[in-house]
Amino acid sequence: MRTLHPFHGGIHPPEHKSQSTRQGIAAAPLPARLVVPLRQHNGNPARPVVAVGDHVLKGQMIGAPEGFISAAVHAPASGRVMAIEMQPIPHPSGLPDVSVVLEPDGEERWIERQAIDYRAIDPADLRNRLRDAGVVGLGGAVFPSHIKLDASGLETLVINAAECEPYITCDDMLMRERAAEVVQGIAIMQHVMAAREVLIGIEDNKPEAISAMQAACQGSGFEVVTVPTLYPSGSAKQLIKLLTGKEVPSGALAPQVGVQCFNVATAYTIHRAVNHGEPVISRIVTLTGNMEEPRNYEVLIGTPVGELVKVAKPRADTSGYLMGGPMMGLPLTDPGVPVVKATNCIIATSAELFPPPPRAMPCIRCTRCAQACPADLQPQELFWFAKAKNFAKAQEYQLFDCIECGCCNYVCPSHIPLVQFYRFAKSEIHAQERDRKASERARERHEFREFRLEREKQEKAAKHAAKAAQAAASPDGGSGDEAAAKKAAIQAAIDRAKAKKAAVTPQNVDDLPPEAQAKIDEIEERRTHARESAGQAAAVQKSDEGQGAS
Amino acid sequence: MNSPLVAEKTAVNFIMLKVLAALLPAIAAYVYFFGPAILVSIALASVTALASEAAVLHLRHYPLRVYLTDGSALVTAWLLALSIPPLAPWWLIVVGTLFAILVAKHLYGGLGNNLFNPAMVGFAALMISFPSHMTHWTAPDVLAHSHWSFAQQMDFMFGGISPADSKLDAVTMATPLDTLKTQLHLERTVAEIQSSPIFSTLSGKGTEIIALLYLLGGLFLWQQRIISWHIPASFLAAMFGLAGLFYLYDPVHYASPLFHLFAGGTMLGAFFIATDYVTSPTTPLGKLIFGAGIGVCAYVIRVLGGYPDGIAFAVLFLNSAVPLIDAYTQPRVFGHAGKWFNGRKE
Amino acid sequence: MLNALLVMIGLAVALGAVLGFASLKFKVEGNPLVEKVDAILPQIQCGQCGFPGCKPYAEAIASGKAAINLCAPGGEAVMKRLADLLGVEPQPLAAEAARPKPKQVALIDEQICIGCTLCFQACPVDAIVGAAKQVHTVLDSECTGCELCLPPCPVDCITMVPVEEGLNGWKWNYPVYPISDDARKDVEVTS
Amino acid sequence: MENYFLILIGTVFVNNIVLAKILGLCPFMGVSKKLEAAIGMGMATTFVLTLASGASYLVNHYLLGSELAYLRTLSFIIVIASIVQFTEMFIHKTSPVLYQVLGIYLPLITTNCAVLGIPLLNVQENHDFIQSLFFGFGGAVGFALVLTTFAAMRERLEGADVPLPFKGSAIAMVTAGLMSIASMGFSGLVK
Repeated sequence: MRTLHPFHGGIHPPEHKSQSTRQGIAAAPLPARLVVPLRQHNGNPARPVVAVGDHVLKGQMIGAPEGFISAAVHAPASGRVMAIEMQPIPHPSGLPDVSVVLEPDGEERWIERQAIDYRAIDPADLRNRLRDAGVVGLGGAVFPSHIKLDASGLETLVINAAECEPYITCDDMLMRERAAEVVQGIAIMQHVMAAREVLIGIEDNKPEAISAMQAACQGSGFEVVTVPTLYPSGSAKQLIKLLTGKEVPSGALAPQVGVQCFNVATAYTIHRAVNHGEPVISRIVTLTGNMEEPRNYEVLIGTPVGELVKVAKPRADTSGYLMGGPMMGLPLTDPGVPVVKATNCIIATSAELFPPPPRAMPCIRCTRCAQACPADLQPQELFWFAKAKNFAKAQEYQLFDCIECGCCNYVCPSHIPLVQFYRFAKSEIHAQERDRKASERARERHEFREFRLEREKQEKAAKHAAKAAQAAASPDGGSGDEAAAKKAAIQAAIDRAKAKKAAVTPQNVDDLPPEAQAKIDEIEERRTHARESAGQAAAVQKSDEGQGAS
Repeated sequence: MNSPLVAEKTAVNFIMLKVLAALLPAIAAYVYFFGPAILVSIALASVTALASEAAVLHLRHYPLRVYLTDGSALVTAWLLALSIPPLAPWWLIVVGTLFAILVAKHLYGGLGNNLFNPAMVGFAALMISFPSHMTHWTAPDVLAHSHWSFAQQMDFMFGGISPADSKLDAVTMATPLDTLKTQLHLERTVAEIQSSPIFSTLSGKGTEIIALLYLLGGLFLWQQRIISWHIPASFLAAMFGLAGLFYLYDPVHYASPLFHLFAGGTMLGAFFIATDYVTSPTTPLGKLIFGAGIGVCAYVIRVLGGYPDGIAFAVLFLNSAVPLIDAYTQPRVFGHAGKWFNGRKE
Repeated sequence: MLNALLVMIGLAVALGAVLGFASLKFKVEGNPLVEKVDAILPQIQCGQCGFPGCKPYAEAIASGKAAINLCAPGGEAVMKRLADLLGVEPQPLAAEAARPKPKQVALIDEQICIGCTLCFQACPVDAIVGAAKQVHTVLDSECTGCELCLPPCPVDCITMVPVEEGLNGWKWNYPVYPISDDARKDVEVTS
Repeated sequence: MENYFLILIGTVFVNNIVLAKILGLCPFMGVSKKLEAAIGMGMATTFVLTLASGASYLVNHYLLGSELAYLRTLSFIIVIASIVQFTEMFIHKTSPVLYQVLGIYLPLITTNCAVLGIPLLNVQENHDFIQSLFFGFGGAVGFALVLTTFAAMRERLEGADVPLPFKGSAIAMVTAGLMSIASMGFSGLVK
């Protein structure tokens, strides 16, 4: 039995998991329309590689990864591209984003699928293939997996199968039914990262999944670790601490302490991508909450939520839908938003299941939140600063170590929307940071401009000085016609100029005090004007000489 | 609506009601030993507190029902009433409660915003302004020279009228702490003084039972996770330790540490006053410092200082240090190396 | 009497000597505060504070010659941070600076532009590109929205367009946290 | 030894210069908005006060004696002013931000009645040189301690829902009053 290293805090919200595990995973029906957002992962959104009107095959890439932190997006079904346009996406802002709208033709014709022998190819190549297969973390953070896999000589590979949020059972059902395939996916990860040990953390409220995984892990050397049910043990850093005792340093990534953590569903998609050549075009979604037939479904990415929920028969008093769990999920404002790679659960809400919180009271500093915080923060202080918009202080108290798990909110006797305050403060600080960067750039550009103007001024001055010398050399510029006289005059002028230069130059050109520079500029100005009327040129030049010598 | 959408069944008034409930056994003992006048004091303080709170809430356009039922004003009122002498005239209670609720609580913005414990601010203000009224403690019934009926007690509280056949002096006496202090000045030893009938095994007759019941109530709050162990434990430990040192040094002139734990307001202070959420530190280390600070200051004031008991002043003194303590005792945050102080790494 | 005079003179001379020595020993070169103030200013270089750019304003603040409430683009936030840095009481924004403006960028109507180059001479951050007799264009990413290019344009072809809120710049609102029933107060809190 | 200890305890807690003697309220109210500034001010005052106590003892004892006692206040002020000036130059050189944060209050230490009050109390209570130093140091530490706790409280109050008429200095004064009440508990501790 492995010794666990409990993290601080945590809560036990009612689980509500049993209702959606009574039946196995079913396939959701093919919807009439698929809306596939191009931004389904952290990093740069994918670049569309199909045009409106194109016919695409199931699994065909429709969005190519753009840059390093990005992943591909694929057609979930064969059909026609109806539009590439702004469509509502699951995002707290409710703002739309670029999506590819597909009309499935119902034929479900696949692209040519090719399994990869992952032991035979270079890991870097394998990672690129995973990027092109659109493999991202399916636990909710949707970070492109190929980047996380880029760490070799790992001490521990942690597979996150804790699934600590209430209601959600998609990972549980996945492990119960497809444990062998999950384990094959884990084997690929272990191979790529050369991990010394593999720990699979599962909360003890999923005995069926634990025994299925234990059976599948026979002989593989992977260890299934049963962890106590405690929200948020499914948070990557908390799970790593729980299983290995190592704390991932703030602001750093797990490989720094020799650990990497993947969601169990990600392992499954890696297996599908590598051993079957299937990109990520579907995922298992728990439909639960206020529904007659809560159940897990294998759902095509892009299926509109409003259409999907019908299979689970939401009750009449359903007031809305929640994407994700009740602790960290996103209430959907528009039922038209599609299922994306991050969608693990759709909960139908009702006033009875999720009553609105009572009126918020002032914070009484009871520190229940601090006792519940899995990041060892002092939520009451963070709230105090965020409320007063004292963002600098909030940052000093390590606001950015908050994982927004909602534990503080859950236990607050004053019913303060704490997490909202942290989200607000974080986004304000990010905005300030953006502004600061912008102003930094503006300052640089402004300073460069000042430098440029100064340089141009000096160049101009230098040019004028040269011109002055030239003008001195030809006192009567363009008007002379008596060649001999002119030549003599020129010679005389050259001599004069040379003499003058010898006397004057060191003082005037080498280091110019600003006043002198201004004076010269002024004179230059006058002279350019003067030269236009050739007759006055000589007189002007004379005065110039007089001044120049002074 | 935003996540999280679920919450524990809890509320501010649940907490406050549990605090009030934990006081009940001690109040029952109080009635047994000192007569039912204390109930009138508590009721008067409660009414004053609620009425003044309602007035402020109304002025500030705050919802009356929400804040009057939060129970915090009641806790303040009860603690104040339990801290002042049981036969205190009605205006003393009213003035103290008004000062506590209006100045200490609502000038700062009401619930959750005050820096000082309102009940103790009220108590200290009364102690400074009306010292003679604040030191007239009724003797426990078992010791009193004469007994006033409930009606007579009410006459005194509301009219200042003593019964014809007995003066106030007949029903009051110095508290054990007070007796100890004044008698020690008369060059008597602790042992001699404690042989007087007002003393019992632990501290004073009657008062020690009440102190024990405060302790019991406090343990109930701890068991209910309303309060953490840090403040009471460090408070009592510091007082016990300091009193023990003095006792070991000179047992003739310093009372035993056990006496100090059960005398005066120690138990009430340790479990009900010092543990007030709003005015105590939030970090575990801060709580320990805070509790120990109160223990030390209270002992120093009650034994070496000018006032008979030091709990209120010690609590207020340490209240003022709470923001500073909080700022410098922030615990290590997940994923950070070492402790950090006020935003800077150590 | 003489004693008194001698004592006072002696004191004056001795202390004067100490201070004189200190003033040489602890002489301060420049004012490092300017950099700190400048770092807070938004660097829009709009000159609405009455100083020709952010740096001069920073210098004026650091030397105590200018109030901290003159920066219009920075608004309340910058004023508060300045107050924080300098340890002075926050002040309400000066009247000219108090109008909050949405973030905006200049847009040149290429149908009208005659390529006179006057606007890019006015641009403090070189965000307008083009050459004489050619249509000019504003670099959106560099434009600070200072409006300094508007007045010089002889054909009024420059307009300011607000920057639309996108997913990258989106911010959470101040949470709904009603403590009082006072409608006015809630508005103040949520705004 | 016990004597010095009692002086320290007495000046820090019992006869606290701010809470019991109500001296030095100007910097107490002025430089308590930020904890950092308060700590700086506390240290500056500690430095100045200790030095001023010692220097004024020397001036009083060796220069003035009893015959020139009428020059006491005058010469103390000169000595203190010079020490403050010296400190100001020193801080300006070593910590410009602290210099800016202390702002007007640094020169104001000169007129901080605490700084004049302590040397005068020293004379009044016939302290010897070491006692004067301890008295000055203790008084200053008491001042610094109260100033820091007060600053931390005011930082907390920033976020408090204080009614509008009491916001800012008003509630700070109330707080100072309540702190004073709290410190009255120590009265009678040291004669």
